Amino acid sequence: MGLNLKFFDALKFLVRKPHTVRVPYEKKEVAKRYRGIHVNDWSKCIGCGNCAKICTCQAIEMVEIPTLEPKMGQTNLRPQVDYGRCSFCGQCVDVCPTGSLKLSTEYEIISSDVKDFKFIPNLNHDSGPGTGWESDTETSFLDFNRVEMPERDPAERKKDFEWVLEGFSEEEAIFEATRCLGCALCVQGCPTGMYIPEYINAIFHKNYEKSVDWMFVNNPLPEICGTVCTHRCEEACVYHNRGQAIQIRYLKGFAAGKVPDYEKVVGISKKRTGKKVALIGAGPASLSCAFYLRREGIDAVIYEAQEAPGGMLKLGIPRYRLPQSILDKEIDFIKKQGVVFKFGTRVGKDITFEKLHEEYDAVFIGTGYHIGMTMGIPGEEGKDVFDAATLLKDVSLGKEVKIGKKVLVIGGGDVAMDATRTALRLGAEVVILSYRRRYVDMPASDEEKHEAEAEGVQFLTQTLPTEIVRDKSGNIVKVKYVETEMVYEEGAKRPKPVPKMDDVKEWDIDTVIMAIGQKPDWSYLPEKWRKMLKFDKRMKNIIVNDDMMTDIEGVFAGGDVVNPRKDAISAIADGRKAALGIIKYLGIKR
Amino acid sequence: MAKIRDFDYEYFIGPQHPGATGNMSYHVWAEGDTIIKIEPNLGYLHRGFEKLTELRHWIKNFPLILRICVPEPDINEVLYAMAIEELNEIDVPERAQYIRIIVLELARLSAYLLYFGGVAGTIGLYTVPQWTIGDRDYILDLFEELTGGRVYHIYQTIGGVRRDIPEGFKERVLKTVDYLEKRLKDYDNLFFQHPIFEKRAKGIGIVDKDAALRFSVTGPNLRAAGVNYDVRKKEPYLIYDRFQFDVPDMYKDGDTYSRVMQRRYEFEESIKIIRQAAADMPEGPVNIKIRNPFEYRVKEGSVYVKLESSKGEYGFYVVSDGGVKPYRLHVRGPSFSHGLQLVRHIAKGTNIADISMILFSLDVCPPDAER
Amino acid sequence: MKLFNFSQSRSLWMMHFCTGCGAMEMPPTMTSRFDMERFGIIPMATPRQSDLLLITGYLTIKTLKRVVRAYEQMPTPRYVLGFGSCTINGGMYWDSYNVIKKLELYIPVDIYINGCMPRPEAIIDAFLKLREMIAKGEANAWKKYIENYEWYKKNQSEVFDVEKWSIKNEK
Amino acid sequence: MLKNGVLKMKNEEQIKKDIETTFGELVKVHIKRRHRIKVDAPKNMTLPILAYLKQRGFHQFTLLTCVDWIKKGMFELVYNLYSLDYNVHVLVSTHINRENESMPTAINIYEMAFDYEREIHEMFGVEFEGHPRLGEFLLEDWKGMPPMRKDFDTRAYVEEKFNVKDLTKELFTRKEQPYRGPGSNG
Repeated sequence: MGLNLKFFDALKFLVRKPHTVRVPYEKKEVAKRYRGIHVNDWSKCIGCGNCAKICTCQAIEMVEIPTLEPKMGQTNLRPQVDYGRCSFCGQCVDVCPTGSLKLSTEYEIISSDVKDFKFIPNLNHDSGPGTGWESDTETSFLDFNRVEMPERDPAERKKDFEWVLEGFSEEEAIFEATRCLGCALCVQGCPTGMYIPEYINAIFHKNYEKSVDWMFVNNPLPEICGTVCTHRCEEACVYHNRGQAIQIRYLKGFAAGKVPDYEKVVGISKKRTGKKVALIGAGPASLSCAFYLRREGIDAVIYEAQEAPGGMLKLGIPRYRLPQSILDKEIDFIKKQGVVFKFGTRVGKDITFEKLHEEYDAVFIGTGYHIGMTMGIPGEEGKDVFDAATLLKDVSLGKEVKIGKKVLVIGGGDVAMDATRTALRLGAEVVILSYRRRYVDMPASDEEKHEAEAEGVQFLTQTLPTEIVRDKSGNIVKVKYVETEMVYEEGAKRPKPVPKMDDVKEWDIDTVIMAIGQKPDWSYLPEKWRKMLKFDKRMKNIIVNDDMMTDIEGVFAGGDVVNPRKDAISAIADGRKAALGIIKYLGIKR
Repeated sequence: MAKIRDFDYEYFIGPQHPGATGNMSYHVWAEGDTIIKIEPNLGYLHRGFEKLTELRHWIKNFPLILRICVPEPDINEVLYAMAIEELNEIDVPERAQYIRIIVLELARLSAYLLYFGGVAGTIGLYTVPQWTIGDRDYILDLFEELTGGRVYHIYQTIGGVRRDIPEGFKERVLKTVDYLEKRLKDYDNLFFQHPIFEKRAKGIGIVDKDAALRFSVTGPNLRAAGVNYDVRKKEPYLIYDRFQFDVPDMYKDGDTYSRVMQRRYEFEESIKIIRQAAADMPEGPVNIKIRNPFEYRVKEGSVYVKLESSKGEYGFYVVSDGGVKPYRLHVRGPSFSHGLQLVRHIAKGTNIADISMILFSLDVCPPDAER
Repeated sequence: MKLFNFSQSRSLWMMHFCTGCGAMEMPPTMTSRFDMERFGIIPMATPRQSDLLLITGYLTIKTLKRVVRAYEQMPTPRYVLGFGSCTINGGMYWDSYNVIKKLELYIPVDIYINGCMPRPEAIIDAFLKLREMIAKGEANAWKKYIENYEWYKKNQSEVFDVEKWSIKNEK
Repeated sequence: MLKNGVLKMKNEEQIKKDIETTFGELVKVHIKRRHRIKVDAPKNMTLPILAYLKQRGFHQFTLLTCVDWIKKGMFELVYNLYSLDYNVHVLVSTHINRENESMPTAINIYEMAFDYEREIHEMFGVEFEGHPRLGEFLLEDWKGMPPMRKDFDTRAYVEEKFNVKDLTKELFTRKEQPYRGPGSNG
């Protein structure tokens, strides 16, 4: 009986449509997420090689593409995939920091030739956005969010000159150091080419001594750089493409801070060669140069016009950004190496340049840009108008500086930010920052802008002061200004600010600080020597060769007077390069 | 190749799939058509997984480890993730746990469908594999949609799953399990109540309770012998303790028929679990960030984790020395117990014609025994 | 000859020696969902009656010995289809001590499919391509085996002891 | 998994107490978590413990594995037993010297140890005294060092045996410069 029913049951299959997918006449749609053949968007790919590193089958090989130019944060390598190895797991996609790599929904390579299974993926097999195995910042293995540096409360910190940052805790530092993939693209961003992956890895292993040891290879001021560096490395970091770069700078500062005595790690050179070198200016370039000279047994004597070492590190950067303790620690260690400092000795006045050149085996010029420029608008002659460089220098040296309650700072660079925040700390109630271009055009780093804003600085962009109005007794009462508009010109890289001269407005101001740039001081060089040096077109920078030697035999130069980047880390890089050049010039074997 | 010595035969079954989902051969000595001795001969699929895992970072082992068991790869991934999570004391997000349950149970369904087809194939009911394996493809379609791969999913990661479920996926899962439940009735007519099957399978290849315990048999084979042991109930891993399901216990004979029917009823229970998991699934994240795959470390220690696969208790013994790579990983495949020692015991005295059905009904998977 | 090739291509009996993971996609290909019998391809249990040898994935050294033996038993013309990455360059098991890396060193291969493992659609496409090649008379890898027999034997003997295995020359 | 830790572990404590009282101080018993007990035993105590546990109802020989502690020069053998009644896994671990030390076979207590011991013998080269057939198991015609030992380099082996190149080379590494101390590096 049961069997009979089953017979009828079977009848229903007569009319049912067969579920066979009649490939190839009928296509079965592949799932959206299917992991097929690789697609690589070369415009996004930076050739960091993380895909090759994670591949469990060693299917990915990084091959050099001769037609590509390596750029900052980018190599000319591109992944080549061997489908004789690939297992289509998609981990390369999930680890790709830029999101250039994906697996498409195409899956077929059928061939009799083994060679067809190995190629460099590009957009050829792309199945379109939203299909295939893609990875965004959420689904990636990587964490695109950095550990933010803890800061003091803006309302509190603007009252004093103490350090605004609180520093990482060990836990935070190691958590951040974990993110480093070791791809070393950041090294290209660093002027002095520090061993960033190595020292971050040492931090990850809590081996701070090893970490500092790596830093000293090409930077004798690691903790200073770990506090105030312009961190170009972070712009080259692979995370920077889609998220926040690793806190390379603060990690460096953290590790250096964990080692109280560098002597134990780096040691003090006992070498003596009898050669001696004079260095003009005690800024980062000279410090770095002197350190590496002393490491090779060359006596280094630094001539400095001021009474304190550090150059712009000391005089330009306010103490709330770079505490005195850090400066002391690092410069003392350089002193310990046997570098001689002659403070209060202005070359050209207290000792002539010729004498230095005669007495010493080589001379290094690291005088920097320390003369502040002014705008040249009516009313700027007189009291209560400062240039930022002088103001910051006086504050740093502990001189008494009096400013008013309503301060106008002109400029948009880092120095301008320093000036605004210093003004706040000097007791100003209202600080206005005037900049002629847009907010995004400001050369100051984002974090300094944010910090200044948090402390209450008002940003008035696209404004141009035209006149400082004084009352009869000479006090400033007003500043007249006009607004500007941004005009794009054919062929120009960025829009130009054009002032709208017919609409003049005013601010109530009693102090003006101009932070519109600095220039070098060549007064110590006699005319004869100055002619022998070769300058660039704008008569600002000295041109040097690969060993940092100027056109005068035995005279080397570095820092702001040479390189256009004008930051501490470039100066340190120059100093080190010059030291190596001097060592080579003096014929000392290393 | 058979050598004739008087009335004894000596020959190999295999290595061409001797009623097992993989290459493996059984060296058989027979008298007439009665087997007097059987000796498993392995090594056709030994790839040295345990060695390979020691050479790779923790995360890199996910694409590798699941290849141990081809019919049901997900268990390997989940177990490996579970081992790491236990050693590192990671709390897996709720949603990921539910997704894992759905994946595991779908994998069990697909493995059982393959099993039904295989058993039926060994006794000549060739329509059954056409149906079951055809229907299994719908589960593979679901997997493809969810994980991006048909068979090898590589979907698990440390602390969760790699992607969230796509939109409308739950509905499609429910639709597919509804369909499969309906199809079970067709299978009943075609296979489970088929007189040929009943005649061929009843009383054949008996693994009684004593033998099952003696040879450390686990899983459905043990349950078909009347021992109610299911890891999901005894030591609930993931979140199995939240679901209402039964472990069928109406079959106690331990013969081939019981083993097949045991799985047929477990099939229904799995569908129940999937429905509950789909209904209860909370919103939220599906994984944790491991931050740096190349520096991911697992705390020093050793752990034995196990779960209930379609073939029995599947276990990983993982040793970590605190480094970026596993120090040792031992895979305890269920087939190591019921595919080797048990077969030596039960095959004696059986008919040659039945041996491949018996082997298939045990669900021997050589890859998990050999690795 | 053309007619012969054409007929050959329309009825491929494949030696069902499923060796690795790739075997897992064969059941769906063979059964109702994709149904490769539409193309006259059916599995065959003995090498002596089959035309097509599928190497569905990795081969351990122990399996390779059986594969070579099976291959040599097959009548010519015989075709070999390499499935998945493992047969091309070792695939997942590129550093495994027990798995061979390049199949073409040991037996000649007519056509490869990539994938780990290949989808049924890709398998069917590969069958169709092979059919086309046979019809055109291009699938001649088996001739290579006879011509370069010594070379193949040398490669085989590097990974296993041929003497002990006594594989007979079936030329 | 963590939540299991807070539940009462009656069975586990009972077994721990029993083993400790039966075998004395030489045997160290740790409850690792719920359902898992690890027993560290000296070599000569291992088999008696297995026999004792079998008698206590630990019917399931879940696995036997070996860990190569190459730095210590030891093999760790782990016998994993399970009891349905107690619902507990006991992992009995013992250490033997890497070279020239054998272990008595457990097949007289647990039949299931037969194949496990064959595997361990083949993969690690551990000798099991009294085992009737320690021969080829998974590998065929294997010559040389057992592959699962830590000092067996599978990539070098593959390079030589299968004539493949560049396996040991990482395909992408940063060109690391030798570190020569501060200031001395160009």
